[in-house]
Amino acid sequence: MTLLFAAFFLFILGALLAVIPGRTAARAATLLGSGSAILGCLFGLIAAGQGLIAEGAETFSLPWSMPGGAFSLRLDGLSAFFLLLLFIVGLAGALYGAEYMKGGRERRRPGLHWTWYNLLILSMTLVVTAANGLLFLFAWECMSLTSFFLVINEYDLTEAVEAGWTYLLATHLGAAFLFAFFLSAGALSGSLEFASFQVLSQLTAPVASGFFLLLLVGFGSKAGIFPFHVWLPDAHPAAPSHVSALMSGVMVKTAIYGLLRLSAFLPVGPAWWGSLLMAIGIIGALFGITMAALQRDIKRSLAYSTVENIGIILLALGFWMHSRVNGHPLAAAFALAGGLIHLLNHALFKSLLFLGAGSLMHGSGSRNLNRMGGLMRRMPVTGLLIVCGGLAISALPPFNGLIGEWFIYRALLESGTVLSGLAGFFPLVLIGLLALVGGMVLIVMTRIIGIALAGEPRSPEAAKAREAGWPMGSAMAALALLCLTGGLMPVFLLQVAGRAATLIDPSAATILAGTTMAPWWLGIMAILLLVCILAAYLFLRWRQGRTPVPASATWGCGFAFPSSRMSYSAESFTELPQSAMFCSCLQPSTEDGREIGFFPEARRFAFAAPDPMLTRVFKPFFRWAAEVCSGFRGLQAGQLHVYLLYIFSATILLLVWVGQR
Amino acid sequence: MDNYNPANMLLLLVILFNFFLLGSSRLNACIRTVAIQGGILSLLPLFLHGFSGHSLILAGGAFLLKGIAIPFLLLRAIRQVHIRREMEPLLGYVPTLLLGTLATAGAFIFSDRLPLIEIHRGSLFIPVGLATLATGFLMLITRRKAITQALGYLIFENGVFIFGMLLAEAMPLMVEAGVLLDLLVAVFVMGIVMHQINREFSTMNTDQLSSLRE
Amino acid sequence: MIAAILLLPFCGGLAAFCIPSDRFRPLLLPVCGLAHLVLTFFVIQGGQTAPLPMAGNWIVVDSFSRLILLIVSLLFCGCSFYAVGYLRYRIVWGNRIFVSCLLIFLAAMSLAAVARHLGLLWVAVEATTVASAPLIYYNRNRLSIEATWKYLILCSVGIALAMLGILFVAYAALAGGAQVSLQFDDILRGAANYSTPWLRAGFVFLLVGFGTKAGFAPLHTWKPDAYGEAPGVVGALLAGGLTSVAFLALLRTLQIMEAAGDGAMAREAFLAMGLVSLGFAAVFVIRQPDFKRLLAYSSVEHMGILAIGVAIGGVATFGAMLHLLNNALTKGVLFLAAGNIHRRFASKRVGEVQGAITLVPVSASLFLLGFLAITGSPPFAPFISEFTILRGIFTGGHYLTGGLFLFFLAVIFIGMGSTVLSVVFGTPPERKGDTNYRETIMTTGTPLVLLLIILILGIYLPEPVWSLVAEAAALLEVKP
Amino acid sequence: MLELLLHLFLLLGLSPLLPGVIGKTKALFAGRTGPPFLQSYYDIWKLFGKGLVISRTTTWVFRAGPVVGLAVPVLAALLVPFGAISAPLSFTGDLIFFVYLFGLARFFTASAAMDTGSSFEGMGAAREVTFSCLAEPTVFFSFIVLARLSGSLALDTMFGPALYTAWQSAGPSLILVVACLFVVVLVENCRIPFDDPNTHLELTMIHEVMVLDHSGPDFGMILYGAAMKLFVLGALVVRLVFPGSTGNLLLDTLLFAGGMLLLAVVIGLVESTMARLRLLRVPQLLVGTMLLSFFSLILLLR
Repeated sequence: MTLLFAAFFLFILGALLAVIPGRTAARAATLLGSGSAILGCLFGLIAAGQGLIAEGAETFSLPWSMPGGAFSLRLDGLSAFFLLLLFIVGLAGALYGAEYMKGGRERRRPGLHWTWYNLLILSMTLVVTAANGLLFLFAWECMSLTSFFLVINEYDLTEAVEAGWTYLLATHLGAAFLFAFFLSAGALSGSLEFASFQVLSQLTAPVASGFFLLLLVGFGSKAGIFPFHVWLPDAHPAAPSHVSALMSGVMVKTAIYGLLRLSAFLPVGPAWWGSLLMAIGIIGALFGITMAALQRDIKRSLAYSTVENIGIILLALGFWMHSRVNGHPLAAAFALAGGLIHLLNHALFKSLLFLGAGSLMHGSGSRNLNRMGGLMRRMPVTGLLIVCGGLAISALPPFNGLIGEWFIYRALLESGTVLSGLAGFFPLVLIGLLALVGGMVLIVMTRIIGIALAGEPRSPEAAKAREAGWPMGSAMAALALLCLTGGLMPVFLLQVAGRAATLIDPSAATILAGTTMAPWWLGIMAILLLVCILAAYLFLRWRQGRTPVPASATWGCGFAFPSSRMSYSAESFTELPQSAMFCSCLQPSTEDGREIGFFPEARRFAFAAPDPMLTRVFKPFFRWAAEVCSGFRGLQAGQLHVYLLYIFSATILLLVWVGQR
Repeated sequence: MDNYNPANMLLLLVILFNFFLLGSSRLNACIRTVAIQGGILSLLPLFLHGFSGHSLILAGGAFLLKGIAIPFLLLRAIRQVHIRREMEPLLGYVPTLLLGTLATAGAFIFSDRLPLIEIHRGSLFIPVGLATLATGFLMLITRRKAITQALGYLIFENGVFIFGMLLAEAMPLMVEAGVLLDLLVAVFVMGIVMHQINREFSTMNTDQLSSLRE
Repeated sequence: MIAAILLLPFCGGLAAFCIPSDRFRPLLLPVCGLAHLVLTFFVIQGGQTAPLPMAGNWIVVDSFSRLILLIVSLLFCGCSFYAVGYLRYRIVWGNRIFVSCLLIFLAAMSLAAVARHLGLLWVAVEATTVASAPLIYYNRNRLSIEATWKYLILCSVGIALAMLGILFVAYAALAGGAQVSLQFDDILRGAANYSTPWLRAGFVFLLVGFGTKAGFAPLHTWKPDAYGEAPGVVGALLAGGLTSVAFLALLRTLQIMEAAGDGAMAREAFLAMGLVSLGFAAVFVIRQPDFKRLLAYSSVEHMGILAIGVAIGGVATFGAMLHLLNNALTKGVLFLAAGNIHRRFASKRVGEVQGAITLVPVSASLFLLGFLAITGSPPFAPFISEFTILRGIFTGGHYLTGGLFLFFLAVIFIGMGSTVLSVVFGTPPERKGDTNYRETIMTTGTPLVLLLIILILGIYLPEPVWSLVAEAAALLEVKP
Repeated sequence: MLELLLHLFLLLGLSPLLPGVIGKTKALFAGRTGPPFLQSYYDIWKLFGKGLVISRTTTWVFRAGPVVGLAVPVLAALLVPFGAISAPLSFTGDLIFFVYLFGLARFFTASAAMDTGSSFEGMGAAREVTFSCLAEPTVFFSFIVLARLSGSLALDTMFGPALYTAWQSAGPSLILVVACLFVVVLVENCRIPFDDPNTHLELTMIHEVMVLDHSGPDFGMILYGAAMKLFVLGALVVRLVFPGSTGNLLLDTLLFAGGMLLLAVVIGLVESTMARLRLLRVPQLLVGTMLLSFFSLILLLR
């Protein structure tokens, strides 16, 4: 705990120091800001590790001069689990940003940026350790605000501000539901201390369901679960890459933390809670990955894949709730483990990918896949690391992505192969859909790698791309290494998840502690795979011999001068899946100039895949509501006589009302 | 009962003046009427509480302000701004009169229902006060000119003053003085603003004053 | 001491009227402001409720008075410094009336804060109206005239109704056979056996009368015009100081009703008023093209919040008292920053004001932060007070009210946000730099300090403030 | 240990035979003599001896394609029983690993194809990933059917002796599963009707077009890897069709080898009797198969 406070102190220090140098000494500001963030994260990592190893919970309480509030913290397995991924990603982000903020448009005021960054990490730390309702909300809102300021880092771009506003709107509206939850809970339990929330476990099912729904909507808007994901694809590209990494890797997960932590106080709910989560999850996963396949903006694509992964996590957790109620402890345990492990993994590889995308943007100067290309030759390290990230996120061995999904599949199979009738039906459908999602992830990742890294450069900037410096590279390398480690030694992942599970579902935790074989096998298989690949490689070297390999132009099937304009573009890569699989509501809007008359003149081809939820549901609704409000404008028509009439009629009304009583 | 008669006479006069104000179309006449009404009201305390020092000072002060100072201000205001001397009603005179009559009748009926204390039973103070309030209200919302709104406000104040008569002992002298002073200053400021309005818009018609709106 | 608090600004006002030089007259403001603040601190420290010797016991300092005095004095002191910087830009207009009216306005507000006699209270409140009218009229254009006129008429009529209410209260005493007096302690003592109908009627008139001044919907109609047309500094004083004073009068009314054992009815009325105000504000904030009128509606909203807090009672009362302070200070930040932006762009329409952050970075940032603060986001103080009010609501089991409250707050956040962001960000219009205004420490210092104060209050509530607020809240809970 | 060696021997030794057999069958149907059975052995051997040329555009990803393409089937083969010869490696839930293992191979083949920057190979990659994405649920559903029947989540047991009894209890759904898996074999190995291995019109090809730029040992490894992939996936179908076990290792091996050859013949039959589907019909057929496999599952669920 003391280490944690040291981390707090460092973050605050960094936040204050970073602004002092001001605009002039950008370098100094970056040094101070990122340095303190890195140090703080290191301290925090140790603290988190201790929290994971230590049995039981460490609590700390300090009176706070706020009505109803107390500065009470609690560091137990669950908190430590989330702290772990927070500090890992925060550390990598800070290291990465130290160089990233030097170049490009972000140059202008790194000081302020680092203030927000430190404060964001600080508030997230508070969120996952807070043990008091007021403190939690306080930290939660601070987290939203700081991340909002990070999103509008380039506030002279209209789309950045719009993205930030959408984000602030979504999270603020969600927070209203959280307010409702905490206030009602506080009213029922008489105090805002989490300790006193135990009373909630005596609630009747309907009331508890109400609470649960409040939590779901409140946290869902932050986690970006399906209908409330609309802010995500806009906010992530707007923010600097390491911030996108932190947001999509960790901040989104804090909502899952809140859901787990607070729903643990509620009584074990009816099965439909789990079913609801599962439905939302799988819909979100399918929707997210479909949209991800349609984006030509690399960060938008990654953001949508975050939606997909959150969907998978939600699916796992929902299945955990569902089968816990229906009495399948084994399936429940595996589902919970799968969800938690996937959550951790996603934090790792998604931030890795975002950082990589940032480096690619650094190199090619654009977020548009069609402006990249051929970067693997020019930025070999980054390219390699991105491929690692791509393998991990596609759940391919020998990386960590598979482990989480393996447990989720395993849970679904466990109950799917035993149950019969309708009960067994749903898990099996879910397996099929999950497999479909997995296949589409592969499409998305091969698309990103194939279009952005492979082939010929598609723009002059991309042709001149340079490899990023060591801070960015090392940050990514560290994450990639963690991904590989997770894949080779799944035991660690399982143990960590087990520690986190102890609080929310002890029985599951004991089961997980009992399952030792599976992770070992997965690890062994991964190692075997590496061995096979190595063997094949050596064989190839042997056959190839010492002679240098002659290089020539790509075989253009008889066409002598293939240019990058001819090679497959980001859109054409997904044309087949589009026409074959996607439902019409997700089809992108293309302004197509392809029909050729007798005398074809110049035509343009425009392509846009906006979010259907945003453009077809939310925006129209808000517009309508604003119209309705504007209808009342007539009440304030500027006529003094009318205003006087208001006063007198109000008096008369009140007099009548008083007379009635 | 009988020691109220002179007071009641005066109050009836007040009502008559109310009707005149609602019906008249001449601005000067209205101002003068308000002046007279104020003067009459300022005599009430003498009849009500005898010639005690308190009531004397009160009556004197009220007379000075309501009867002389304020009307003087208003007259000066309209003399400075050369405006047409009509009332320019939003609502015609006849309908206003009808409304006024209804209101007065209503006031009389309603005031019999009120849980008054013994000595005030049957006295005209309450109904007349209510009627005057209603008159002021009507003046405020049915007349266009800024100055007529000021007049309406004055009549409204008169109505309040009549109520005040009932419990002059509750109102210490200083407070009464303060009230009257405030009234004076308010009207003074109103006069200035009217002047400005006229200078800017070259009319005192408040229809111009509706550009601030949603 | 108290006499000094009242006389100092009054004499200052007279002196300001006499000083010939437009250049040096404004310097009187900070002097008086600081002195007033110091005196206020002494009064709060002294904590004596002893009546002022000469004026009978008409002027007494109780917990409400302390709170309101603190608010008014703090805000005024800040604004006085700002005003110096502001008037430097408006030197051509001359400022004799402006300065002296400001000081007299302060005197009137202080008097209202410490008045212990309903009549005196009334006089003081009416005096604030009269003193502030010229301030609103400062810009001397058609719109400001219109605003002033409306303000004058509406508030005067409202105040007249309040007078009627006072008389009714007195008559209630008469009818109830109690000792007829408007001295507040006498009323509280005797209220128990006042005649109920008259008292209730009186309450209604008082509520409407002072409510007009405080700006409850639908009595708020003067607010957008006055706040929109007045200079930023005046807007700050009106929205922060005057409304608080008017709310004090309402609190006194509520005290009387409590003492008469009729509190429930009064609280219901407050609750209704508050909800209506929230609703009105929510409707008019959406797509509000004028960012000063926007602030006016936000002020209506917060009057509603205060009313609800007081109506709910319990913890919420504490929250309301705290919110009185927070709201005043935050409004100060917002209006002063908005004033700067207005100066810079010579417009307050959203279409014409854009990208303020590039032209007036400090003011724009303050405006943005102030918006976040007023909409109740941590780490600013309004978050705490609004949350406390909400806690009171939910603890009291008024779940429907709480739901509506949250809903309206969310709507207002959306409305304000879209306007504020489009003002602050974006690219400034072409014809920028056509005004002579540049940011100086004089005009940005005050809102900065105020923001710091609410930031600190939002993170840590010092014991003195706590006790001050708690005592004020206690006055509403215990019936004398 | 013996099993491991036997597995590797069968896999490495026998797999190149299958393309030969298929080719021969097709040739017979076409009335030609066709290439010898051992043609693919010759090809692979020759290619391993050749030097190689690579495109200037490419990077290590391009070289990684063949390597992974060769390594994956070998590892996958160790999870699958060859006939009655049980798998050397087996653990609960290895079917998931099995499926994602082939995903890995696909990932690298597609990336390698994209790495050349040629539009044709990009097209091939896009088609490959799309079709396999549609095939994956089918595989899972078929596996689930077997898992339900055998009550185990390990491939070895799923394709174990339990099948024999399962044929009596749940014959219909098993027939469906066999059909589905056969389709999967065809699509995963790019046979007609999904792809035409030996057309030379690049636009119509999927797998072949992806490897246009590979040459020498690289290409040899690709051919070898493809053959092994066919072998491994085919082994599943064969095991389903011949669930029994004679108890004698030698007999079992022969039986299995015979089964594999028969499968090759059947594939050749299909290839020579059917025409290649239009590209946009392919997804429909795949979705149809998916539903078929799901239906076979429904049969068990009720």
